Amino acid sequence: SGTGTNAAGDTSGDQLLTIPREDFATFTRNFNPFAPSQVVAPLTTQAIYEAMLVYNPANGKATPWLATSWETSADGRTVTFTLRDGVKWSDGKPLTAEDVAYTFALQKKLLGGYEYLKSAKAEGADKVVFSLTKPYSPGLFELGKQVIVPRHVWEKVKDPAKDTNPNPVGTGPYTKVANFQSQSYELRRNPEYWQPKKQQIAGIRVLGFSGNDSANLAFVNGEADWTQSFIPDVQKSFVDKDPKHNAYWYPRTGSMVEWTMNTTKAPFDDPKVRKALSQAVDRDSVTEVGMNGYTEPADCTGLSGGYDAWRDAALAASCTWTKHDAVAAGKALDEAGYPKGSDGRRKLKSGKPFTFDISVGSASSDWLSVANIIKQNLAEVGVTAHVKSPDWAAVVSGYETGDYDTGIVWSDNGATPFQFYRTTMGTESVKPVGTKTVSNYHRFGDKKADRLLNEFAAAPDEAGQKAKVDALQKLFAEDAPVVPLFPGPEWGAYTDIRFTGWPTADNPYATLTNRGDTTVLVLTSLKPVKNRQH
Amino acid sequence: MMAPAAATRAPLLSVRGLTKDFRMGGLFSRDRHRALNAVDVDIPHGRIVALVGESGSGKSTLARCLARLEQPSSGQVLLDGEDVLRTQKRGASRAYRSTVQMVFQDPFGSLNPVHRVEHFLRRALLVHGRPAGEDELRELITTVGLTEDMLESYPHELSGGQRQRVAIARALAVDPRLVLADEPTSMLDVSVRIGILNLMRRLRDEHGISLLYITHDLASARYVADTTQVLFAGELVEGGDSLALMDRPAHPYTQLLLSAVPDPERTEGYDPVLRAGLRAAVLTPESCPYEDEGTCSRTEPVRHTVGEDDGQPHWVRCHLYAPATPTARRVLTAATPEVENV
Amino acid sequence: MSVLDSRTEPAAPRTAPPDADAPKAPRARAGLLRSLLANRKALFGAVVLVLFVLLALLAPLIAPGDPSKINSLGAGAPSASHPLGTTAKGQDVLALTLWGARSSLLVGFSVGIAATALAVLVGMASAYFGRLVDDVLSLVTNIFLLVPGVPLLVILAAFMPPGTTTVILVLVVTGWAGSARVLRAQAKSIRGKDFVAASVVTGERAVRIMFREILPNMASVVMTTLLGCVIFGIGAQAGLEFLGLGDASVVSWGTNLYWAGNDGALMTGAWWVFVPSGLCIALVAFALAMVNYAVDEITNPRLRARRPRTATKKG
Amino acid sequence: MTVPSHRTASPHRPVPSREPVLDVRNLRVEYGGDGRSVVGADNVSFTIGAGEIFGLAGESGCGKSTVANAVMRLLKPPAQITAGSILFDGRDVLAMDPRELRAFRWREIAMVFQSAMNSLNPVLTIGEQIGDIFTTHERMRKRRARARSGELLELVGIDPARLKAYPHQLSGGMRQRVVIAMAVALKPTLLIMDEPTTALDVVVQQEIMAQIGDLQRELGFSVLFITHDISLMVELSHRMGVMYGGRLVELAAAKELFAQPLHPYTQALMNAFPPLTGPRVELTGLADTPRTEHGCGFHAHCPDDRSDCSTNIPDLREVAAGRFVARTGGGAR
Amino acid sequence: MRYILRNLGFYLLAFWASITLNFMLPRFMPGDPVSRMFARSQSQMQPEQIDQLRRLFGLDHRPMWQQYLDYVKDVCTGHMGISISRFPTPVSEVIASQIGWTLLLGGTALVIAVVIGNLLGILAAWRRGGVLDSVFPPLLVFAGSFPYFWLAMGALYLFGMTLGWFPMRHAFDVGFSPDLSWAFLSNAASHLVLPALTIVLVSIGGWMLGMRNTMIATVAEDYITMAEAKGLSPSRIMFRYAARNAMLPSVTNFGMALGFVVGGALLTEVVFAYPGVGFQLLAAVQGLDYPLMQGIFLTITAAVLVANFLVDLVHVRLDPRVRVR
Ligand SMILES: Nc1ncnc2c1ncn2[C@@H]1O[C@H](COP(=O)(O)OP(=O)(O)OP(=O)(O)O)[C@@H](O)[C@H]1O
Ligand SMILES: Nc1ncnc2c1ncn2[C@@H]1O[C@H](COP(=O)(O)OP(=O)(O)OP(=O)(O)O)[C@@H](O)[C@H]1O
Ligand SMILES: [Mg+2]
Ligand SMILES: [Mg+2]
Repeated sequence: SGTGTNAAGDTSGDQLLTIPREDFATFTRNFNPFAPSQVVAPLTTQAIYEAMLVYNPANGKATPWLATSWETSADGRTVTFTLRDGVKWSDGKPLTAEDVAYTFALQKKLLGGYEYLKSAKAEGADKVVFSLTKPYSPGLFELGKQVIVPRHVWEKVKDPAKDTNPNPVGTGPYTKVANFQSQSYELRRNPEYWQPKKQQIAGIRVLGFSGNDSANLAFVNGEADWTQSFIPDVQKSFVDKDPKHNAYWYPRTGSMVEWTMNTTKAPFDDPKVRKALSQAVDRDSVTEVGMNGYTEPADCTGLSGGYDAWRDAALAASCTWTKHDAVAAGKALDEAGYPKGSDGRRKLKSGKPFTFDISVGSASSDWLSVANIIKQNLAEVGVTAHVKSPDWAAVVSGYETGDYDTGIVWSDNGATPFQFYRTTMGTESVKPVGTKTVSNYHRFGDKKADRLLNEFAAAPDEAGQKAKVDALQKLFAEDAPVVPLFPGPEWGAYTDIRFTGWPTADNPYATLTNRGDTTVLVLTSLKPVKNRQH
Repeated sequence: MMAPAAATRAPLLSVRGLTKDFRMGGLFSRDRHRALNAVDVDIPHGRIVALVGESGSGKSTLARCLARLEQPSSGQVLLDGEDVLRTQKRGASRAYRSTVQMVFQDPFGSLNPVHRVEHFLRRALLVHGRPAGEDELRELITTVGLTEDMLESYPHELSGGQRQRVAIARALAVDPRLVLADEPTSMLDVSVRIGILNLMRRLRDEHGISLLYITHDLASARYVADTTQVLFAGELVEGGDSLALMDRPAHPYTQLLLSAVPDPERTEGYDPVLRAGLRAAVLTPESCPYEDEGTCSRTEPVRHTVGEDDGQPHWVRCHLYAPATPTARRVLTAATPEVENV
Repeated sequence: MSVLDSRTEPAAPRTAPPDADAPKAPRARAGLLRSLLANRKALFGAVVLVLFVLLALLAPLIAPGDPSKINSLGAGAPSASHPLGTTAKGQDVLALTLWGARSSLLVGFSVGIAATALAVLVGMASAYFGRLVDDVLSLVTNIFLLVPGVPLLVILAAFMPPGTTTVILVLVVTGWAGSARVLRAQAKSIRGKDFVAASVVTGERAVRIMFREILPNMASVVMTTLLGCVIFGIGAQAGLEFLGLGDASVVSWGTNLYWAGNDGALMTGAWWVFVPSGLCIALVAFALAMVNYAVDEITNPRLRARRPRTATKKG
Repeated sequence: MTVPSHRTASPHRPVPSREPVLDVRNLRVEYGGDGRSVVGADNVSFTIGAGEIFGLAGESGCGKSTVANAVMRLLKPPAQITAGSILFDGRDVLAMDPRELRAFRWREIAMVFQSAMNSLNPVLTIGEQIGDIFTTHERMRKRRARARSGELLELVGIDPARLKAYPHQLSGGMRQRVVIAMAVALKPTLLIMDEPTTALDVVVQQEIMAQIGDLQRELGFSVLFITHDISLMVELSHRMGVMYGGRLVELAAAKELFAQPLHPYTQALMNAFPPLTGPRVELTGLADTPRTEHGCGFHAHCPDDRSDCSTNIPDLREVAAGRFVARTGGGAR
Repeated sequence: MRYILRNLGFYLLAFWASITLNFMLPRFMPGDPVSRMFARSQSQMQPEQIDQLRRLFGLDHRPMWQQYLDYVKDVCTGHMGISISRFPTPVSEVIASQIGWTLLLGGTALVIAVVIGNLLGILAAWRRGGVLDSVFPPLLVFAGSFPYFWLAMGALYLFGMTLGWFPMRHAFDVGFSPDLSWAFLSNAASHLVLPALTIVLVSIGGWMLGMRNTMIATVAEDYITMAEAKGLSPSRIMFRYAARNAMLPSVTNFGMALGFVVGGALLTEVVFAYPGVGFQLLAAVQGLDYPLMQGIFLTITAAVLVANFLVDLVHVRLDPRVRVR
């Protein structure tokens, strides 16, 4: 191994799957799944540690993984997972229910979360029983996707929060760390893997890059197989270079990207204004030009592409405030009491000019373009916007304390629309200005939404949940707590010169993310190309 | 042809015990270098006093202290009896400046190349609140022997001698009573030096200005100065009427200086052996002759008067000097019998 | 009784004014400017600079409207309607370059002027007052000079809120020291000249001596440091913006390059997005360097490149 | 105007032979700047005999160094020798190729430059710089060269231990003596001394000159001695020339010239040095009128109206045996 | 010796100043770095970690002077805190793993630029008006006018991507691990070519011109004329007499240039993803890893100061005149 030659064209059958990471300039040998995500080495929770189930937003299905089945009690307060038989840790010890119970205890201790989880107990060798404080159906997938760590290893670790876990023991397909350098490392096969037939590739190599630009360059140059970074004009710069082998698939299953307005400030406290401004935005142009055509306009349900099954299509088709209409938008603003002045610019009720900032983190170049397009659109209806682009930290800290006008923000994304609506309309997520919050930056809450959300959480089945989501969609369309722009595409591109078996739009067994829950599905599906003349 | 002695009046400027130490080295250095040590000089009204000495003996330092360009470490400078170092601690007053002026050695350096001649004169007049019209400028420039059209010139358009005259005109603009002239001729071509010296004499005679003429050229000191003081390693070692001093030098250092002046007219060139003897007497001990153990004690020498005291006494400070042996040769042979083969 | 020497009456009234350009080059500012215009390098530099300044000023006329306006998708090669092509977002590269000149030149010259002014003040105070003032100021200068600039720049930019003001401030903070050292040395040597002492003896006040007597003699050095600082300012701004530490919503050559990199201009073969701004930076810097070079040559004629002459006999 | 009577030469001076070692004829050097050209030396002719000390006096910028450098062929562009010839021992110096020239320099003619402060390389030790001469010209080994260098230093009265010293560690006078030691290292036929003592103290200056006198008597080389100090020159040299504005204006035996200067410029020079003895006498000196294209600078002081020399310095004329003067008029005035 | 001690004192003072600057930056700059960092990591930090950071950035409520003393003590003992972006690696370890590459890149580029630039300058000055003297200076000045990163990107795309002559990134190919084998060294060398080349290209003009100008001034000195008069051979005069003296300012500039090279290397490293401290600094900036940023800055400063001190020592060896001063 380690000939050091360019990966391009290696089809010996032992070639490594090469994944570039544009977000890691250098790697630290830290395979601790409890460490902050920007620190822990990539693929730790994808290739080394596994979860009990894998939810795939591309097709809305949950695949049993370390657990073979799960069950929610009638009162919705207990969830029981049954573990798969014969799963072993990479050190040869078997996976037990104790491991799972221990993992949740550790997770809660170290990082908190799971407020609804009272306890996780092992019941026999293969059953884990989770007791919840209240009926909470969204909890199922959350619990299921927690990666499990071996108790016998972590028990001995003195300070699990700070441990770097340099030689991880996991149940995943590729657990052996090899050739670790600051800018690259390799993961080799787990000899004890429970699906040895699915470990078809020899190993994975991760490369570090300082940004999209250099990572893309390596990828486009054929030095990597699978990327998830943003590639400008992917058709021209990547696919066209080798249309037979190169492909991309950008399912719209990412979180909804919204134009968030600080509803504690006038005039954004007025839903009419929010809707009118939304109507002024040319989403076609936003997605086509700003987002390189990688996504499509949002509708007034606010739901991202991952929730297509939940979407009320009729509602989406009927409402107007997410459809571009500058005239209507102007009229709406006139009616709301913001008439144009003699100079063609609108005035606020206070008499001041209708101007505000749109804040975007400077690193997100695509969103900056989006903001600029919105600014241009607004100019057409007599509203002046300034695009402010300090670094993300500054932007976010403004959002967090409520010290901003408007901004372009992602929203929460979960297996169900519950989390999305909870953080856009639930009052419980609203914090007063000045107090920090990590979601609901627009600081909007509606008591009606609270009720619906609680009912959703308590609903025993999907049909019951669907009814609540329908109601929530209507409420969203009415309140317009945020202005949805477009669902975030889950970028993913690959070349099948060296590996085949990629998920595609036709075979969406996973999304093309190499850092998400479904990644393990891809890793266990790929096959190396052998001995092909190139 | 000499100006009549005006020596009965109190001197215009008296220097008493003037000492100047320079700080050497950087920010935290404590090294000091003594450039002047307890210098006493009187500059009478309407007289030219020459200060001679070799390079580095502290001549310029004295001039700069008197011009208040350097702050002396200790001592007194009495102008009309007022100790200006005490009364004007933070630099010289306008009044002092209008009394004491200075002409520098290098006429190429002492005129700012970016200004016209007119500027120098006009500024000097204006700063001291004097009228600065065409007439005043014209009068000034002609006083130093230049023509009116030179007012429009830049310094680089003038010859060295002309520049030095402009510098003198600038000094005259404030109507000073004392002009410190620091080697005003040493940077000039030999052929024009004498013109400047003559100008200095004219200033004394016609305007009653006192001059401190600093030079290492004894012949020129003899030519212009009424009295001459000899500075050696920061100390005054001999002084007196110029003619008397050069005819009968009493200090070995003065003798050495005199012997070194090339003079085709000299009847008997100084004997090299004699010269070596002088040199040994004066220069061998590292910095100061007092430290030569055999002949000089470590105490300061006393001041002897040479010849008759006639108001401008010729004096010398030297351990080697014995009043009974006033001539140069006797001093030397007595003092340095063993250095003949140096 | 006095004997007037023979020069009291002017010997020969000068009929002709002396050579205006005598070998000892006139140091006056007018002289410097005149010599500059006569120098081919300086002329080239000046023409390029003036051209850029004009283009920057006329940007709203040549390329009206918002240059960063996003029009369409996909980069377009240079064509009749877009002489320099378009970026991946359909922005006209020519417009971006023209408008970019405004910010870049503005920042460059602001930094240049501010840093030089600071350096002049420090250098002058150091040289004029000497002693403790000098010791302390030159210590500070040397420390600033030694502390590596670009990392400090990056750190400062990271700590401060982004924006053009920050960029200028940060560049001045990191850029003044080198100039101050040069100016201090020059001012010190002029301070030591007798004409300064002569002004003191005349009774001039400190401020007047500094700015009327010393400063004019440093015209050429001030000019070289000014130009040097402008070069530094333009280059460093571009560097900072390229690293994403500037204000990405401002149109400048640095942000143009930042966006070019971000949009993968070179990866998609859209070299026309990448080349103009970089070339402009280089051209302006080169023009400034040429003027500088010329100033050096004029003040130090020995540096002039000699045309080899067919010497009959050589010494 | 009084010209003091003169005294005879000191008895130490050996009588030089008349055979010329150096023969400079009609030398003209131009400095071609940017389009304009300045004449550094014009139509300069003189000879120096074996063992003779020849003095060249004149104000600053009159072309003394230019002549000296031309003789050594050290002029660098923009200077150009545009006319004349320089013969050294019958050889044409101007026709030498670079290799000949390198061998010729220092072995035949050595030079002591205007200021010793600057003519020693500050970063090499004295020993290395003296040794360079031997290793280059005599192909000596380093060790031998060092020994010889030590001897040379002793010759000028400096402790050989100082070979390890750097120039800045020596006083000005010592440096000048080192340079003189270097100059006589190869026992050259002619030694050029371009104002060797201007930067020095009077006292030191006197000593250096005495030392040179001793060496000259010992080694018997000829000397081209350049200074603006006419008293010094008269004291030292056998024959001397006075230069003004790039031209020789007077050429004569030193004593004769001192006794009876013929050219007004020489007279002015003589008048510029007040005597150290005798009564104070009013001296005049020279008008500081710059020389322009319109006047030679002292034409205003010429006693007779000489319209032809107001723009041009006339050629030298022999007015008596061995006495040349650049005047159009008759003998003494 | 006195001279050296005095310089040492100065460098210590300079280092102290940069420590102080580092101490003050987060305390006096607008905004609160901890909350920004906190925002960035989106609540993935432990409360105690946050407390520690707050202390690190002086947001605790101990008196300033005490914080300052502790800070100085920490820095002097090599404790520069824990890196946030590479948690929980200590900052010193992160830097130690990368400073070598920066030294390699910066050092190589600097040495090449200095040697070639100075040689060119010497030759140009020696043959005034020759081809070297008339063609190279404007050309190199023009090359030097380009921003480092622009040339680096140009070279990257031209020689790396289009022509494929040199590797485009990293210090060595994946699969190698650093050792002293020929294969590794040659691989590392090929990775060095493009980044070093661009730095050399940008900086060489300055060296050449600087050398040319001092050389011209030196050649006009009397001791050169004297050397010529002595009949020494031209090469001996050129190197032993002229260049030896003209080099002295270059030596001092060399020290000063180190700082600039680090700066240039920073931008170049970013373009070539070269794993040096410059590259890491940018990563730290992007990751809002303030402790790492400060650590890198201090380390670079210390390195530059040490290098300058060494240069001073060399200067003392080369220039006898400063020895006594
Ligand atoms: N600013 C200064 N700092 C330190 N030392 C000084 C300073 N100025 C003069 N000195 C020292 O003081 C001494 C006297 O110097 P000064 O310039 O007064 O001598 P001088 O007699 O004028 O010499 P010269 O004939 O060369 O002009 C010298 O040893 C000199 O080195
Ligand atoms: N490199 C040069 N370029 C132009 N002109 C020059 C140059 N060197 C000398 N000259 C001119 O040549 C003339 C003679 O100069 P030279 O150096 O021979 O004078 P000098 O008699 O040696 O003067 P000094 O006594 O000052 O040494 C002067 O007018 C001078 O201006
Ligand atoms: Mg002096
Ligand atoms: Mg000369």
